[in-house]
Amino acid sequence: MDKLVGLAAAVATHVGDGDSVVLGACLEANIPFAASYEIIRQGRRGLNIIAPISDASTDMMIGAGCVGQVTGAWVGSVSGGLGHNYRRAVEQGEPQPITIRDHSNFSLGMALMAGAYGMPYAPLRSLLGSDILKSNPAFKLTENPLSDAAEPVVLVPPLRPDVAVLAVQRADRFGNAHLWGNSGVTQEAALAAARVIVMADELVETEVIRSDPSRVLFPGYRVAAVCHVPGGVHPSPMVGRWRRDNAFFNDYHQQSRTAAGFAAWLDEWVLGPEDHPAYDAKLGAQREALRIKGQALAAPANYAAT
Amino acid sequence: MDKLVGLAAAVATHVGDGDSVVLGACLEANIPFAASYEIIRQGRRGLNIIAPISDASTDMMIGAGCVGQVTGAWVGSVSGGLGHNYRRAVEQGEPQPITIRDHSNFSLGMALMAGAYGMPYAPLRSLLGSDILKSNPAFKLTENPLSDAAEPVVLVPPLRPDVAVLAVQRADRFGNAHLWGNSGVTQEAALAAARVIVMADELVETEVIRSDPSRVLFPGYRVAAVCHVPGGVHPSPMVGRWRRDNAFFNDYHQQSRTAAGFAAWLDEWVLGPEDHPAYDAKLGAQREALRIKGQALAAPANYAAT
Amino acid sequence: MRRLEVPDFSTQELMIIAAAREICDGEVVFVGMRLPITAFGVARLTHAPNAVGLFECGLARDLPATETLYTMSDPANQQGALWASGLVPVMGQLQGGRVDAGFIGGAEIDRYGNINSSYIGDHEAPKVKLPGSGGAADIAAMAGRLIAIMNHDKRRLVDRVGYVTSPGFLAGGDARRRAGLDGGPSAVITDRAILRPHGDRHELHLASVHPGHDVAEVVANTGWPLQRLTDAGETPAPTAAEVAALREVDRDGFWR
Amino acid sequence: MRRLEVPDFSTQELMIIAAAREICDGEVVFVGMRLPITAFGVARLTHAPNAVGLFECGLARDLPATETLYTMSDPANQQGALWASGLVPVMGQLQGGRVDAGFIGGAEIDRYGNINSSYIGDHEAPKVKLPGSGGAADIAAMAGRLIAIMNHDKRRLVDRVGYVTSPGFLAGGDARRRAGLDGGPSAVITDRAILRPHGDRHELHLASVHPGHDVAEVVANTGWPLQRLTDAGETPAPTAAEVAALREVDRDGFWR
Repeated sequence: MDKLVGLAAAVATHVGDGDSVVLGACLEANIPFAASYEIIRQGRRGLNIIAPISDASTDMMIGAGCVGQVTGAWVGSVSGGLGHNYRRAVEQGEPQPITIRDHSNFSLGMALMAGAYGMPYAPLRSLLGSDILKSNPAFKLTENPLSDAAEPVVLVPPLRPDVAVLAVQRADRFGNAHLWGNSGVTQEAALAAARVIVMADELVETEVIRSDPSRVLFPGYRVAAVCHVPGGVHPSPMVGRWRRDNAFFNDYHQQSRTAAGFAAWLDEWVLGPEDHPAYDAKLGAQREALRIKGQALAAPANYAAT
Repeated sequence: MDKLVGLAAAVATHVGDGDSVVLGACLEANIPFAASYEIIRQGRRGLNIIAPISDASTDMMIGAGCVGQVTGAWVGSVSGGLGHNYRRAVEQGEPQPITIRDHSNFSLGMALMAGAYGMPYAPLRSLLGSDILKSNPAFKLTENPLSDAAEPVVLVPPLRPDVAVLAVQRADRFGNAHLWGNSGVTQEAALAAARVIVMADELVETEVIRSDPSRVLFPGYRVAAVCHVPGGVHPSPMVGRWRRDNAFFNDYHQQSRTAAGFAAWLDEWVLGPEDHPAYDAKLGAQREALRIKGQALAAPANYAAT
Repeated sequence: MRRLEVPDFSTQELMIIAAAREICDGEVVFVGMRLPITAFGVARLTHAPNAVGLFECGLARDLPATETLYTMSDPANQQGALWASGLVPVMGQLQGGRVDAGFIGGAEIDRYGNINSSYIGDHEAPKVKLPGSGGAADIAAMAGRLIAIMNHDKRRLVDRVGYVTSPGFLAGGDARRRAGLDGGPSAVITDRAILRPHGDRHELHLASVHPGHDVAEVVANTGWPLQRLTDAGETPAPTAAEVAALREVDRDGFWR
Repeated sequence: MRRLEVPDFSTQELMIIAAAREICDGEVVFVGMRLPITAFGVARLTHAPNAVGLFECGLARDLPATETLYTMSDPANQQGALWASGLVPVMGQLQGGRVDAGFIGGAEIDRYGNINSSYIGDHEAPKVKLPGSGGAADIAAMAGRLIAIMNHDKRRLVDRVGYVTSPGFLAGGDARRRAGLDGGPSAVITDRAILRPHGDRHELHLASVHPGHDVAEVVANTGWPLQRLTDAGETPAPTAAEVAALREVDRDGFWR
């Protein structure tokens, strides 16, 4: 089934107000910023953003008023520091209050894993002694029923997001995709989510993907939409394709110190450009400078059966 | 650290009497038969063999008297049917009685996953209603503490094997390895085991493995020994390298119908040849006929950073 | 191989086609080995072009393999697969409720669809040690519905199995629900007939008799007093399209 | 960047070298970003050639990256990695007791080594919302030992943190053990000194003062009555080999 659609159509169809959305499953790499921007443009409200570490994406969406809840371990700007919109939302309720469901990276990964594999919960040794157990009421402290000695175990309820937007190096139009480099919680998010939007840097023939099924992290039949968005992860990096735009992150971090500065930034980079190609054109030479031109190819692997 | 050693030395050093040993983590593919044979030659006793589906390997080791316990989901010959040595051991105590720790494939995978990731147990919805819960006392039936309604959950204790022997297409001498095709419980076994023996069909320079870190299922530092054993998975298949030797499996299945037939088979194929090269030479043209000569290469993946 | 009176297909071919009919288009199915994987190929070529097959060794596949498979991990099942992964991610789809149907076999099945593939006799001192569950217990417990494939005789279709490897409706009625399981058997395809669970008790009833067999013979070869569904008739003979699809999948004539 | 009296290294370089000394040969270490990852490179080039670094984004790496990293997921940290996997398999090594040490930072640390990187003030109405744990809570709970890196002032080294993101010895004594955790902080490396837990109470004590600083200054900038270990002296100055290694790792002079 051909699932290739434009990013605006994919967001319009699959991301609804109030949905829980995984954006940034690969931690600092492969963040689908083009999708975050499009969600902002379409004015989605009350989203529950799920990501272990979102770099600046979650902060932007909070500032733009799209977010009702954050289920994550870290919100800010990885190379910059504090997330200014995150602070304003939590400390001052600006542009609106948000609910935080505190996690650590591992507890979030285990929660998505539990969702992916239909586990009733994930039992964890982490978070013991941490006040995360107090500030997030979803966790439950129990004793290990298999242990004779007292052994505390934290139960993490599964996360089954409504949508996961996942950026990959390449995909075919049927939803089969290759991702390489670190994968963060990509596999778990894809298998746990009700709907998966694949954002492919390159659109390829299905034979390319089938040539290497071990590089597939989730089966194509779980994918609802495929969007071909070259450079859609900008300003985050993607190995073999794009370097991180450190200057862009720093600029965002500086401008977002004030609500007015953030509003200006948002107008310039998100609300101004009507879509990703317009954003891309605005980046211009800066974007080309980030393109990885070197080649460091994986050693060949033979899948022949005879 | 150079970890390259001969298979006999690796077995002598790392597989002790009474050890729990993963042999056959990839289900029907990539079964490290050469290691099973070597363990038989060295006369190990009282092993606890862990494998979801071992094809004929576990049956052979039982018949050879190496096994005290089987922790697995299925023992037999996948294309043949019943495991005759397994039957003799369980039904008649010949050559000796063995203990069975019944699992399903999924419960065994989850048990190794719990061992790999340090989980106190894995909570499971499978095995409910199955008598496997009765015949294996390790499982515990509980209620989900996060659910308001009654919701039974089976707790599977973690498995942390003493040794895992894992066959891969290629490895370097430091323990870094590439495996492609289905991986069964290879990753979980490698991460759960105290010691890992990698049996590489091809020995390569470390640059080959580093060229594609996403094809690495477990980090080289977890590996205790690397053995270069071309064709060591015979008679099981390995994608891109070896077809399954169906005739050999059938012959084993027929010959092992009686204890005497099995003893003759064992003499001919395991105790007779002094090592894998001798076994390989004995196979002769039969082995070459199984070699996969075609090429179906994975599409290139670029890891360049700049 | 025994031939039916109708000369165009063997009993095994009829079983394969009956199994193929159990797969709906777009479904995700644990197809296992032997007969079901051939049935899956037929279903894809006829009424279910978008069905996907899962294999517990860690594979998802849509296209039939290019040669006859002896195991699900054979290279011919890997080359061109949609997803080559591990046991846990693939079987985790079962537990996550993402698998529509599964096929399994076994040594014994009983009137409530419980299957034994572990022990004949007391499991602590069995008369026969069978190979065990493999993934069957998981598929039976967690697939949306279960299709069992069995040879039809009294030693195999028994009143109650001595050991439940793969749960069906357990003691019948709501026993399966009370044990915490959804799903359950939807069909048992034998070499003589098709049985399906009926009513609140979920007892297996005769749904259809294969061409060349009759009700009395089926009842005589069943280990409990087999009742008939009100609409029980003859299993529809394979269509020309089904036979053509099967011959395309079964290139070597393994099932003829 | 502030210079010490000793002209050959900056304070940050001294911190990096002190951190490198905490890594033993052959160890598996969660190295995180910024200062610790540089320290890891120095340790590999000097006394710990077989140490391996883990990154929660899903990487294991031994060789230093070929260029300055801004995040652990930068392409330069991926190319040539030993293992590119997911968060769960890599962080699962922590929970499995397979990680010898970990480095983390934070906004505040207290006398028992508890670290806050979540909230300043009441977490339901915080004065400052900090970014949160990331992987820090996991590393602090489950690494064999923890090395914390902090700037040394009274707002950061406090008597008790208001919110424990990453557990140290909690209320001291056996509180950490009673909570179900092994391990715990083994060193706090600041820009003025090194602190280490002491005795049964596990209270952080002064272990050494960096060259160019003195005890009174360190005590004055610590938010609890800081006690000294009996053998507390000066942090050994970097050796020529250590400085050479650092200059090799820090090609761009980021830390000079």
